[in-house]
Amino acid sequence: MAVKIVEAAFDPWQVLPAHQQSVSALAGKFGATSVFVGTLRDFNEGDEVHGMHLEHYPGMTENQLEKIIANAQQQWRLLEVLVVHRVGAILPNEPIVLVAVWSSHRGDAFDASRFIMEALKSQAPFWKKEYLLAGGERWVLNNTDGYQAAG
Amino acid sequence: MAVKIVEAAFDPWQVLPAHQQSVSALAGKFGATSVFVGTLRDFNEGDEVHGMHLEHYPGMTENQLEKIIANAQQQWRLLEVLVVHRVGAILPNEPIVLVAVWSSHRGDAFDASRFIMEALKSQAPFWKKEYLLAGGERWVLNNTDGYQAAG
Amino acid sequence: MTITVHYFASLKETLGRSDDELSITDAITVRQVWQLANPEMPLPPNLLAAVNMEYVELDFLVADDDKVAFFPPVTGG
Amino acid sequence: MTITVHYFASLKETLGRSDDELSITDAITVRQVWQLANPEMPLPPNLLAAVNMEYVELDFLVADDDKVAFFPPVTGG
Repeated sequence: MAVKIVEAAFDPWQVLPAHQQSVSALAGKFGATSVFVGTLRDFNEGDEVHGMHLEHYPGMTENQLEKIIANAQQQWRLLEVLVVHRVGAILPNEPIVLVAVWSSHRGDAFDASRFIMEALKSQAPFWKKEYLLAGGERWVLNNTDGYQAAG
Repeated sequence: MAVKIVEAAFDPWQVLPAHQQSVSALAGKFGATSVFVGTLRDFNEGDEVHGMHLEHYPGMTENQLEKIIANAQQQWRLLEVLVVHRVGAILPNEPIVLVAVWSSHRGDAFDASRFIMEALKSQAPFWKKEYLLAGGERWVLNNTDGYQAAG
Repeated sequence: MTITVHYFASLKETLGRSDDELSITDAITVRQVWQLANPEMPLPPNLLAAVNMEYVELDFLVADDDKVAFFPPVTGG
Repeated sequence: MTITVHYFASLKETLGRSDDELSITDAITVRQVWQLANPEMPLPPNLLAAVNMEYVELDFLVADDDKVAFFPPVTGG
């Protein structure tokens, strides 16, 4: 497994295949890759957003993400998991989070990627502050439930 | 939406960002991208596999995939859907299928990508023939249920 | 009227051909299309059928110029 | 014993500081750590707490050298 907290913009479609290539045990063995990418939109709750600052708790963030992945690995048969999360100043259209799961079978990959994403949203110590086009800034108060087509 | 049936090997991590870039309506609007890639393993049901032939029903395949996507678009709020599927001769480690869904919210993206993948597996007219390392070939008889961590 | 029949995958291999063309006088069902084209072979279990590239039940009535297709369970993805 | 306290995000802004260092004599709970560090301010609703980077309940007992953290609901991903 790999957990990366990054301060600069990253391209999930370069990071992901590079990681896949680097894990030699994957070759020929994975049949299913399930990937989620969260990207900053230019609007939220009816307001135009021109940027975001993402604060985190260094150390605890990595601990929590590793625990979440270990928990997923106990529930499903996974070959590899990669989580990348941005911190710092983020612009609209930039990826915030990448979760990628490799498995032999698609059921495991789908279930685990969603589990990791929901657990990350509720347990990993990140906090978002939005900068509004109309001026001003605000902390995002709560993550919504990903099972009800929100958030 | 876009449906592509391709005879040559494709790189999902190039096709996907290229498609995302080409859909100008996505910029700033999508918060969630859910992606599934199915890849040919070098083993199946206890046997080593050195290749596969994927047959399909040209015309009906595209029809069925477009219907499946339209069905998903009626159930969830989606901004864009891309489905790419290989046919012909395929080698281990080569991607077979790519399903990518862009949405404002992660619940829609997760639900729709899984729905499309399961519907594709049960309705799109593709048939796999495996070539075994020990010699011989065999048609894959049935797709398994993706909700029970198989297939 | 004329009906085109297509076979795919293992079914095509078993039959040793990929297409048939049938000339019929009365409206018949997809099941009867199979029986007419393959009088020696009972309907395979799990047989899937399509008419003009849409799935149909075996009692679907075919019309002139229809393309009927028979195939085993699909295994894509 | 000595306890380090960290505050994050909106809580840090509200308090106007990111850290405290407390010297205490008896074992106390995380709730008491808050009350000692912020006697003027009742516990915020939905407050989350961690000790040494693990989530804890507010009645968790802290020990010497522990790092206590207080923060609002998390909003990553």
